[in-house]
Amino acid sequence: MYSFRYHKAGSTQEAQELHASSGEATYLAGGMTLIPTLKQRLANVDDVIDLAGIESLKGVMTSGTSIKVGGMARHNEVAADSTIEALVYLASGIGDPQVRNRGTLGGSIANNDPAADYPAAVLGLNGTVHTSDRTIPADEFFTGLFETALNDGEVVTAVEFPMPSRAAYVKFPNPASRYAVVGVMVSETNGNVRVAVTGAETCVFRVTAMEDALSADFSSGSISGISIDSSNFNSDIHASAEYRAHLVGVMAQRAVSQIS
Amino acid sequence: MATETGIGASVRRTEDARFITGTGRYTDDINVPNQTYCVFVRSTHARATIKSIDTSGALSTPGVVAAFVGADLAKDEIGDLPCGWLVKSKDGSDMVAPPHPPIATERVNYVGEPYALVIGETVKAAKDGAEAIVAEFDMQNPVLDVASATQSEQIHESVPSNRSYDWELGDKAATDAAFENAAHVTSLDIVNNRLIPNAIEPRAALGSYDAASETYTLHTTSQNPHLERLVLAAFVNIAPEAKLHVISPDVGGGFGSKIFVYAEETAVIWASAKVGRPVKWTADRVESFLSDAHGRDHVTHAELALSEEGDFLGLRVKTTANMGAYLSTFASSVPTYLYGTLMAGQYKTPAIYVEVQAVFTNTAPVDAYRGAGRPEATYVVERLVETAARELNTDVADLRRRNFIRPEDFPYETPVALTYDTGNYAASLDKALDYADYAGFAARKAQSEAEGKKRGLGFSCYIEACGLAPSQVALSLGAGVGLFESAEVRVDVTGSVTVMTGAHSHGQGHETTFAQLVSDKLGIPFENVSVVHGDTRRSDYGLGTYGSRSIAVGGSAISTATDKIIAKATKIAAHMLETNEDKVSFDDGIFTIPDSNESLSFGEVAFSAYVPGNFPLDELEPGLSEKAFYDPANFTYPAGTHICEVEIDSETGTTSIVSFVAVDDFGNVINPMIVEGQVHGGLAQGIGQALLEHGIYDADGQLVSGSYMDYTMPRADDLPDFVVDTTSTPCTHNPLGVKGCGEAGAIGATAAVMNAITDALGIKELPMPATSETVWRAIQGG
Amino acid sequence: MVDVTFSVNGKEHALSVNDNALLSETLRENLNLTGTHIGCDTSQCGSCTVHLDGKAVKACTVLTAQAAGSEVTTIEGIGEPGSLHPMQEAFNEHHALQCGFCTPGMIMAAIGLVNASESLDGDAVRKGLDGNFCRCTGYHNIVKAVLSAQRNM
Amino acid sequence: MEFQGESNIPAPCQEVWDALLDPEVLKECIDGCQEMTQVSEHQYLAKVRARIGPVRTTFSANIQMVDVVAPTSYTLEVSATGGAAGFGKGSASISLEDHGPETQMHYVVNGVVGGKLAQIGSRLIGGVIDKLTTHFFTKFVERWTLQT
Repeated sequence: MYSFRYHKAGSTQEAQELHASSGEATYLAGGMTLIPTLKQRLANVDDVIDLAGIESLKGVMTSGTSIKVGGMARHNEVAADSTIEALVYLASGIGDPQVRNRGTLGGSIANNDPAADYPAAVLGLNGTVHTSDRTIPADEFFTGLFETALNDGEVVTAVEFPMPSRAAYVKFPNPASRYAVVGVMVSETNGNVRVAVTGAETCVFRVTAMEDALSADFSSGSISGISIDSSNFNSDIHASAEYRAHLVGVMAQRAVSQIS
Repeated sequence: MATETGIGASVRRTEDARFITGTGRYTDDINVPNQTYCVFVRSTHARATIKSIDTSGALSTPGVVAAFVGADLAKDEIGDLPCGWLVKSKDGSDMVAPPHPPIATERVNYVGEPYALVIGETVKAAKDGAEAIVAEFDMQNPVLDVASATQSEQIHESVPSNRSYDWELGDKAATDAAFENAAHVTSLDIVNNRLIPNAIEPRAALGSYDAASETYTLHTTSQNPHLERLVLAAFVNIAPEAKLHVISPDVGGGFGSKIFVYAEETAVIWASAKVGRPVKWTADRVESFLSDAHGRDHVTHAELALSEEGDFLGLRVKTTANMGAYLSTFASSVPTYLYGTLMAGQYKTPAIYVEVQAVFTNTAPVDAYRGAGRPEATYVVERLVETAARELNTDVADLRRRNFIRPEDFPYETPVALTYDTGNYAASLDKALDYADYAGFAARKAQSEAEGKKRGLGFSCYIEACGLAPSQVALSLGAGVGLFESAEVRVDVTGSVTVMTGAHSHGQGHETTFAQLVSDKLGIPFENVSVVHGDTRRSDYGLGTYGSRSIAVGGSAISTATDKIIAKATKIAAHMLETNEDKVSFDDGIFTIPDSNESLSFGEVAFSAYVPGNFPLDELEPGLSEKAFYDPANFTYPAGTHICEVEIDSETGTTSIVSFVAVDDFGNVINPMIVEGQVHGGLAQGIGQALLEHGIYDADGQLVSGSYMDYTMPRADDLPDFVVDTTSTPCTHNPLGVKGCGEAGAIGATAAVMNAITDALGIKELPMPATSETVWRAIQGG
Repeated sequence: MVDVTFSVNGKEHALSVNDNALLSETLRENLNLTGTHIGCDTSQCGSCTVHLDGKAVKACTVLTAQAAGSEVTTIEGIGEPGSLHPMQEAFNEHHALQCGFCTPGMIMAAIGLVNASESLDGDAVRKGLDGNFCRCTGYHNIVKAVLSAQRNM
Repeated sequence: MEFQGESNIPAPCQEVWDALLDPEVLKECIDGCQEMTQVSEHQYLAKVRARIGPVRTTFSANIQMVDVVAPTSYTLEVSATGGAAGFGKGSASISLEDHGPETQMHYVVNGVVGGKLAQIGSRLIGGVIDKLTTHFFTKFVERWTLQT
């Protein structure tokens, strides 16, 4: 690891001030991606700002119509406390138990790894991302490979998920890393259907053809014939673009079957 | 002595006490005063000429103590890393071994090859220094494809066609004739995928030079400390053996990859004298992936000739084996004497001909990995046999049974140079069939199909040759060292016993098994036996642990030394009991004169040996300590049947192992619990090869499966509960009747899994690993 | 440098460490608790698993500074010969280890798993040990040991 | 890994060509480029700060223009080293078609990554090369499209 200065922020404001005064800073949430990257000397920053001391970012709060997951809520807390079953399932399938004891929702979506699970939850459940500065709808949050709408220094404080009438997440894990080769979140909330796919492209995306078909007929049969354009799909030693496209169909149908 | 701790008892392991409390002592746990830290600078290019290396940036980095390049070692006449087994080609010529300097001097030939080292006050300083080294390379296109390597650009100046050797075994004419007369020929094209060993403890070395005594001490993660010392003395020219002290403390798994003598410990021990301070290196996992010798990596065409009735008539095998960029310590022996010789399997195939060419590519060196040649051979034979049975519409078990070497045929001389001493293959097959509920398979398959899934069953009736090795056989075939094992059994004054062995334990549980053996033979409490290994200054000599040799060779040496103890102690007891030696019997730790009341305990005799008041000093030396060097008369031949049942998700291609049965014949077993554990671990690696593991280089020679993000290590939920049992035909030629058990799981399992998957899919061939996509594509019809 | 005060195996420590020091490094190098092993760089093998405030974490992926004010428990802190933790006892009884290198992390993960669960069957144990590699045992006996230990914990 | 594409630029060919040879333009278009120094007619040294997800590391790049056929085509050969991260090597063959007031630009980009980035990040290499390529050509074309 290269040298850096470690700071533990007590508030979001303090974190942002530290960030602003640094040459180059990074926030430390769960650290599950950041610390291995630092260890490999693939990142060289001046300041690491730990968000774990900020009370307002913690916890999972449920109201009648939504649940609000703090940016620093650990995956295992979401798995234990969420009232959205699809979110419970998703959170309890991230990484491994040790990762789930450390990893956070905010860290995951701010990083926006193309194979991470949480982006599928935020986009597929139409979550609203609350930040230190504003709120960002899910559809505007994930903008590309490891890119989000967050400005430099902006902190994810929470994500609010509207309570779906039904939702399911099905993932085909990478056998080695257990990231998603393909993960599909299907939900229906107030009559609106969403199908979000992670792992397949460089960034999570929605499959509108499936959403339209499911809106008309919420059954796995209604999407079984939908072909997926794989021209922009990821292809690596674990799965070709073609296989990923096939998996999107299978995972989506399985998700729908669970809840129809 | 049939006791709770004697031979045959599942004694809980002694060594666990330190491992479960975190007090084991592995190489990286050892620190010595004034030590420095070494970081290797490794090639990121697969094939390149080194134009220049500028270490000045490193030397001016704060905390850097020294920086060296290959030329610095060459200046000190540090020798090349040798390959210890000379294989001859068909035409009688010697294999070609290119020069292998520990630190590259003129060229780099694989990604990860070290070309410089930096020594720092801290790891961080050394890493900073390493980054400040500026090297210029002239890159060339790497040679990566095994099958076309001989037609590719020449990698080493001294190796035309990139071929180390072109070897053969067996009778070509007789085999060709057998194929001409065959009613049926089954043929397969097989790729045996490259594996990366992945002992969980990364390799490490700590070298120290003591100027006062001119002695070097090397702590290192070796399966084989005496061999390490021998090579460092005789080939690398560090110092005479007597001035080299090699210690392998607790070692966190080896699986073959820690037998070899590598660049890193060579450089570290050399550098310790250079900088006048101890030098420590511990691999990162990425370094382990890049630089531990890899395993397998064969391309093979194989054919089996059968008669109308299903008798095996002949077997023809043509293999190209990937050696990687250099010949690692035992690399040349793996695809030849540990591979071709196993092609008879459990069968009476009368004519066999095997050709193997070993080629160089711009990849990490390939050497022995758990099973070493025997898994590859088993894979060829057992895939062929199963495929033949399917092609002939014969029951796969029946076809095997028909061709088995029968108990009355032993000793059985195969057409490929081995003489099997004993076995009962049908016994293992029958037992395995019972466990696997073979009769119920059709119903289970129907059930799966009703659920839209595919189900298959696969067999593997493997044999292996282990207990390496009869020295004169090995030496005549090109081995560079004798392969016997040493032992010393030292009885202490108070009757406790210290056993020194040249075998090395890195998970095998020798401290328990060997103590059981000695306590049983001497009739003394198990707790009173202490086993010492892994230290060249404490054991006379040794060849370490590999090739499932520890109990068969090392244990036999201990048994022989213990017999010598009993012989001398009996003489002492006779003197003390005032009778003749032949009147004294020894049983359960007591010397008695039968039909008398007179007896002495082992402890009393031991005491007398060291406090020789009543002792035949005119006939015997005082003390009670004996040595033995045991050279095995033959290999031992563990064999067994593995049966795997799989279920496949037709939509995704994902394979689940629903049951795995292994019935193995290891002859006599000292500790069944430990033996079963060895089988479990081997099975996991064999299944890992079939389903998950693959060392992949991309088109530029970059290792893209270079971390656990991409190299699929078997996890707990990838594997089933195993059903493991044994049959027994005791080995006929060693004093314990034991065979080896360490590799059997890895040797047998892979073929069983792939036979099961191809059965489920109704196809002939499928590349390994059978990943979900690979299987899905097969289901799609290509 | 950062000043870190934390409890390790029930004992308070006040240390000054590099800002970038990993918890695994501090345990091994400053406190000589070498039972916590390092087996990989990418936070997968689990050999370095310890408990941080009662939860299993990979000490190679936690900065020492992050552990300030916390309670850390390592393999050295759960039992010793004569008074072994039930999980240690079960690992020995069921031959759930061979080379021993993954063992401390595996035991700490297994304890974390049992503590976090109502009751576990074999499949749940296998799933729950996803964060730990063992190359020796094929996991068969580890699963047996964890199932056995949960009855005594 | 190969990527190709094409763009219509609302400017005459010569103007586009001049921009392609302008180190300041290259600097603007290369994502994270902090310095660009011309060392000879067709050779440049650059410092590029890569910020891809958690990866933040600085590469020293050597950029050479080869097969230069003014004003229609050239190939940019880039080789970059990034300390512990490894190296990147790539080429971009760019050709221009003169359509009077407009220019059609074609490009073919090849990239190779070696060292640690390849060992631990192979799944991301394609996406990253694609991203850098897209960034470059989007920025380049924006020089004209944002003005109009």
